[in-house]
Amino acid sequence: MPLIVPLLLAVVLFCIGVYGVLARRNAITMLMSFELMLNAVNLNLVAFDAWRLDGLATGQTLAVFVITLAAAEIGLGLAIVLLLFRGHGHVDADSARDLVEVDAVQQEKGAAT
Amino acid sequence: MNAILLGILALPILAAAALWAVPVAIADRLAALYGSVVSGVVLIGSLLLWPRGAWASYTTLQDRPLRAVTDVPWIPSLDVRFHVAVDSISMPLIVLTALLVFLCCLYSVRITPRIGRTRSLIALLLVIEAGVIGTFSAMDLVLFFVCFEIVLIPMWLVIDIWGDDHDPAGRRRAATTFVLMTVLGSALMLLGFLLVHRKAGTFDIVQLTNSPVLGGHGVALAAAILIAVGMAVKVPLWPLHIWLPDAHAKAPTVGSVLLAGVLLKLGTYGLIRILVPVLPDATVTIAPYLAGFSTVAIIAGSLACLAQTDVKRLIAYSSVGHMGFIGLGIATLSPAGLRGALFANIAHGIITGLLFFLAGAIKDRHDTSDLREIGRALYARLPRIAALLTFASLASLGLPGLAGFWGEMLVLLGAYNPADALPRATYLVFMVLAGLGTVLTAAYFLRLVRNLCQGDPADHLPAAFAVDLSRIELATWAPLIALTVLLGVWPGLLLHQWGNL
Amino acid sequence: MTLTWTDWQAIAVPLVLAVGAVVVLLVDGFWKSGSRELRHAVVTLLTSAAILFGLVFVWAQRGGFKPAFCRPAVEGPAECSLVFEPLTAGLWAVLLIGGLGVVGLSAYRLLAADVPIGEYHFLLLSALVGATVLAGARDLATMVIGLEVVSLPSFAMVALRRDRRGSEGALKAFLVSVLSTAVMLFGISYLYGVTGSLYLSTIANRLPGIDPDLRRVAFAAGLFVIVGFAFKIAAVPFHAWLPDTYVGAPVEVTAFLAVVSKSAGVAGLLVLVTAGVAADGSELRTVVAVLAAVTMTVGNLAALRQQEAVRLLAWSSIGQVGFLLAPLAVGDAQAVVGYLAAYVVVTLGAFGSVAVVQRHRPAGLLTDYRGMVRSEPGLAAALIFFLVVLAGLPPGLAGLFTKFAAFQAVIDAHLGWLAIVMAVNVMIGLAVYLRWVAELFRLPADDPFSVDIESPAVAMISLCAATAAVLSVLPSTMFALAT
Amino acid sequence: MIATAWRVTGVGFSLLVVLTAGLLYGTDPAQTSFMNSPVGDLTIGFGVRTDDLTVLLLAVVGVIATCVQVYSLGYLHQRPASYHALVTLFTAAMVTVVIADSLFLLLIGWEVMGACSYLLIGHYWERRDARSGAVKAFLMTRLADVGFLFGIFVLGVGAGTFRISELDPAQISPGVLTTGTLLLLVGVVGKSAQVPLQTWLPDAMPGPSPVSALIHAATMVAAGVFLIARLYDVFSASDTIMTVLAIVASVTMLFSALCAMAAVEVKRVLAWSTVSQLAIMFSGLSLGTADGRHAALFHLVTHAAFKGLLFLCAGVLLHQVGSAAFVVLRRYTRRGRLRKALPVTFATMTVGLAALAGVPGFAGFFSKDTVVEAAWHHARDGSVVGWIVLVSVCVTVVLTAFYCMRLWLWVFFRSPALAGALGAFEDDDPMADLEEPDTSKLRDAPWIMLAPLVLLAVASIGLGYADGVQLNWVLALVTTVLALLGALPAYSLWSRGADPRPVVLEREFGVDTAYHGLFVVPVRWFARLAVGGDQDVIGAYVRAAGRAGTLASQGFRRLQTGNVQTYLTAAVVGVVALAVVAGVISS
Repeated sequence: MPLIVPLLLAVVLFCIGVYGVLARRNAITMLMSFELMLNAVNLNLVAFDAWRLDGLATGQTLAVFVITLAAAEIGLGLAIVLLLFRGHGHVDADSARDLVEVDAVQQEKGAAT
Repeated sequence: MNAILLGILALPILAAAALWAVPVAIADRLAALYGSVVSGVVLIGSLLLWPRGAWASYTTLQDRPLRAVTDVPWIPSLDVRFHVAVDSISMPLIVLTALLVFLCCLYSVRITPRIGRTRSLIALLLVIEAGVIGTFSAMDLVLFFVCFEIVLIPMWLVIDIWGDDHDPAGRRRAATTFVLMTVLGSALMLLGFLLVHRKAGTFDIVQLTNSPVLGGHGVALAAAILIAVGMAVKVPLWPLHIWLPDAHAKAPTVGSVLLAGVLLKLGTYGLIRILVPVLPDATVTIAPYLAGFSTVAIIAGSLACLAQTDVKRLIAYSSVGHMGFIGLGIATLSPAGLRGALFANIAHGIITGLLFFLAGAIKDRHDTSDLREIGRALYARLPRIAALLTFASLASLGLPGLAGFWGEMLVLLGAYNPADALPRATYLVFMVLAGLGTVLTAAYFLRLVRNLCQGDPADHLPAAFAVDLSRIELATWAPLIALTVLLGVWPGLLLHQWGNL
Repeated sequence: MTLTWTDWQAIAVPLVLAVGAVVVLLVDGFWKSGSRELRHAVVTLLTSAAILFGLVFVWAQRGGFKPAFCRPAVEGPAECSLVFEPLTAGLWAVLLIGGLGVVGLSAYRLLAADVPIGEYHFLLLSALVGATVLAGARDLATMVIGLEVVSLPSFAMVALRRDRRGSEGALKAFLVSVLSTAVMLFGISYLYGVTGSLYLSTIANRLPGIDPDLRRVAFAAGLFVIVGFAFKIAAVPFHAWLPDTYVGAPVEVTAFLAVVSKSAGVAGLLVLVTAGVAADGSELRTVVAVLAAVTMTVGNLAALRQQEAVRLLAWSSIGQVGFLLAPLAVGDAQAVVGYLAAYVVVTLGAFGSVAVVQRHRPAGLLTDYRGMVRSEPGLAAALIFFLVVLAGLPPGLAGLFTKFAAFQAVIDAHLGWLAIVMAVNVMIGLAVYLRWVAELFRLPADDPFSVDIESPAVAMISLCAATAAVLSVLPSTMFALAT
Repeated sequence: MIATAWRVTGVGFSLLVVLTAGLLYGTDPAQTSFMNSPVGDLTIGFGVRTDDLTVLLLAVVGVIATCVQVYSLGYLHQRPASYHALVTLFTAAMVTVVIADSLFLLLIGWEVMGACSYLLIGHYWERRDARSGAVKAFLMTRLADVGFLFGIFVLGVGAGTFRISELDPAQISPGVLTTGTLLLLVGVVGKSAQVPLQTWLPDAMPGPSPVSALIHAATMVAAGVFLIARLYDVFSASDTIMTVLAIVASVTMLFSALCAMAAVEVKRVLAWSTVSQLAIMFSGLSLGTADGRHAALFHLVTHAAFKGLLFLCAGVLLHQVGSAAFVVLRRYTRRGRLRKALPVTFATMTVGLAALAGVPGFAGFFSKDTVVEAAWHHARDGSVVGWIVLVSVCVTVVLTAFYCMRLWLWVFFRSPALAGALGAFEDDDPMADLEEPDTSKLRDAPWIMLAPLVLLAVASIGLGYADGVQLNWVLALVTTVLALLGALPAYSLWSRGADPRPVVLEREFGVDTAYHGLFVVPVRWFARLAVGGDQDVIGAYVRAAGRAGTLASQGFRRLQTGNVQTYLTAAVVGVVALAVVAGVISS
């Protein structure tokens, strides 16, 4: 298998992840998109590791770390989303706008009316 | 000797801190008296620094004896030293500063801005004094820059808090414009200093003077332009003068006096102290442009004065014209021009200080500085103040025999005979234009006298509260008047100091 | 034959901090008998002790060079994952001082009542562990771990109050941060692919010699890594989460974000740049320079019209980061660390002052500060001093000289355009802070702020002011940190 | 109290000047310099000298100043302190000019005189014409003084010294010499109100009459003549400058004599006559010969006496009658009161006018004849300048006789043809329809004012013989005939009750209007332009910068929508943009 195949796949995965982050409003879906992006990274790392064969298996090691990282992030992320749900009653990331600046809100209101 | 210099640098700061630190509210007059005493001591100290006799012996710009030298490392990693000293260029300016601050404090004993808070005002004046004296005595570019910046925030506060109480928005805008333009200018100036450092590897003005950064293009030119622009904002040179009329017009009397009398001098002093000796070749390259802008300043400032309807604004614009003369003198790079600039620095400080005191007195008495509202015939209503205003106007328009003349004359002489490397024909044109500028200067001062002092008293009944010259005013202004006459009839008093500069 | 070797002194500080974190958590969790005040005091003391140990250690070892997790390299000197050297000492000092300051700010009777004490200090210490590791890291994996260990606890701290504002702020910071981590890791994966190593020194050695076809890939990879840090330090255009999060969090946590979290990001970026990933003259440095210019301009401009104190500080901290990035773009560690030191001390002081006012005037508007020179002269004087240092004007010489050093670094690196942008931003920045200072001086105030200020706050603010004053008079101490 | 002190000081100082002149008379010329400061390779400092010229001028200045000060004791009651102080300063400034050996000291006196004249002309600052006349006087002389200053530069730098006694025309290159003296001449023209800077002098008439006497007789305008006499070596070394001077003088003397013919106020007639007489002095100087210089100085002295006398007489008219306008005076005259009520004034004024007109036997006659004689000698040697001077002086003699006769007759004598008619002057004055004045209370002035008149009247006759009578009888006859030629038409017009005043003369050739349109209006326009430029151009940039900052700030706040996905999008776009920008900058 040429190196380019996993790399391309990783790019595609990463782009899907980015798309998901930008387009989905549900915070849980966004978290899943992040997972996709991190998995793209892992795929890259493993592919490069296999290509480089540097003896330390650096890429694979880092991939393991990334998996751990992802777990930690998702854990914390879910906790924050839970808190958000408790406070707002929904998990729409783009509807949590309490902290917006006064001017911006006013302008939006002006545009709505 | 250097203890005196360090003393007059530290004393105002410490005194200001002490004044602020006093927890109880002390009476306004007591604060002003305290300020007078402190600044009086500083004045005495600065006079003690004044050399007695021995200075006529030195010869060239490169070989100028420094006095009261203190030179210790300050920030070794940035190559910054605490290097202060005085010489014949800075000494008169230091004395002028000390004198004007002293007079301002003295004036505040009786006459303060309506808003009160005299304690803070006095403290700020003292901080300004320290900053200005520090700038005049700094022999390290970075120290110069730091001291240059010290005066900004106090002056901003003085305008912002004690300014024209009829126009809070206007005084705030004036103060902010002043401080922002000056800060931008000084930041650019700092870039110039850093370029100098990159080329020469030192910030020490004495070393840089002895082995200047040569070359009239490239980095040296960029540095010269940046430094010149930074100083020009402070001077201010046309077209960077736009902050000046507002700041002067809105500032309280003491603020205007210090702003015009002292702060503007920082820029010209910097040009003479740093630009000319440190970047000689690059200065030659930009000097014609500097001279050109100065000439425009003379003409445009004078013309603008002709159309002003506000006394303080008019005097402020007159500063633009006068500072234009100083800029032109520096740009000639000739002995006469540089001396003229130095002399005009002092003369302008004294005369414009007096003018602003007078304008403040008139403003206090009429609660406005608008010519149309004040009315005419001050000769009848306030004869002494009007007479002094006429005197100061004559002095300011450069009447020979008064201090204003010698500076302008030497500047014009310098423009007639500029340094060899400069295009003489161009400077002759500048000289003629500047000469016409003196006529315009006379025109607007006469217009001021005509519209304010003269006129039919029947049309303008004297206000009930209008008191002519009070004792404190006389006491405050007398030294300025005396100096105006003294320097007018005896220019050698200063010219001699500068020897064969 | 040794596979790896470690000088344990190099990792003593993170270790102690980590142990301290666990101890704090245990004490708070299992010692239910003590009153809340007592527990708070003990926890604060423990935390301070751990951090103080770190500071003392750094002071004692400041000149040394102590590598950890080293292995012999294929070519060149040994590759190490974590190094304690003078630069690290300087960064650690700054980070630890910042951490200590935040602990002081959170001392008894200051921290919001609804924040759990043990968790708070545990998270704080954990983040400090991450920060110190990040500042000492010399390979990309360690860096990522360090960065995450700084970030995740800070999000938790933001949400620690468990209210609507906190959760929203935490979510925003979290989402942006996770995206940044992903982007950064993506970059790291390519960097690894191109150079075959994660050690910074090795990468620096191999980058110049790589296949020209891969140069673009290497550039993109480096860009992605820098962007990851840019998220962390909220450089424009990756800054938008910052004001919202700052406003949403309790003021102490905001101070922590502004001081420790941001310093950690800068430290990581500094290590990355100076260790050679972005070599002198490389496009990546241009990237950082562009970031610096855009960040300071946008930050200062946006701060210009803010009405709330915290939001103003938030935007202005973006502007300050812009100034920090300028010497960073030319790899001048001394200027960066000096700037960071002054910034940390003064920001702590400013947030401390804001915390005092905000506790009694929750709206946190600038107008709440009106007339404070008369009603609260001491606090006002300190706040003015902090603001003036941030603006970089006398009497705030600490700020002036750090900005000066930044200018000098930029000028010496022939980045004229950046210097001009900086000069303009000095002006805009001054305009920002002067609005606040003007409010403080404005008299007469209808309803001047005047309370009995809590003694920990007095101590903290006085300490910050005194430190800033010392740094102003003897600026060389700041610049001595990184030499 | 203060006023008295200044009165005493004033009189005392002028007597001191006379005394000094007396003491210095006959002593050897000497000069000394002091307070010198080196400026580059030049020296800025002061110096004084004494020689015959100094003594002569000191005497003239002292005597006239004494007369004026004494006269003012009776004349002036409004604000005497400042008045006497300023007159004293004025005198002192002229003394400075006279004794100066340094060009800068000379300039100080020169310009302080200008300032004093400004303040004194504006003494009655309640009056509009006094205010504008004062401003005009100062500005025009100041404009000229700029030229003067530049002239000092050119000569001083060219010769390497600013000491008058060290200026050696032989060591100055001809170009520098011509330029320098030409520029100095600009100052002289301004100070002495020669064409084209003549308009300020007639407008300076609202000042107190004694001040006019001082300005016209001994100080200010005489300073111009003095300066050329002082620097005669330098000036006469350049033929160009002498020709220019001759032309200026000829044009001026004719121009101003013509203007004087149409003026309807005693002081204005006298003012124009001063301009004309000064031009005669300049024409004498322009000959470039020792004779010419001598003639000019002689005329300066006699002119000082009779012009001082005339102005003091006009002052008496003003003081006793209240106006010196023909139309007002005619009201008294047609009843025959004026001559009888003011006998001393009439007598002395007649002497003064006779001297001015060049009636044989009076001082003016002799001094004018010396000028004519010098010109004749010069012209006979084939000099064009001589001819120009000769012809113009002769024509001026005719014109002078005309306006002196006209003044004398109209002011003091009833017109035989139209006795009692205001006729000729009525339309000029808004006061014309006033009631007839009460002439019964008209008295001559107090003795303290009349004494100087008598003294000066004696001088106006006696000074003519001071130099010894060395008349060229033919020329004397010719000028007498010429004067008669001028006087006769005046008499015949008066006797017919007619006073034709051509519009062009009455408007003084429209010079004032032209200057107003050419200089004053554009300057005002430029002033508005400068203010507008500051506000709308430079100020606009500053304001726009501030506005832009605010708008940008507003914009960034709008971008802060609170929507985290916007933030993320911005970030992703930012990554791409950053890559592009970095690529552009690096490449």
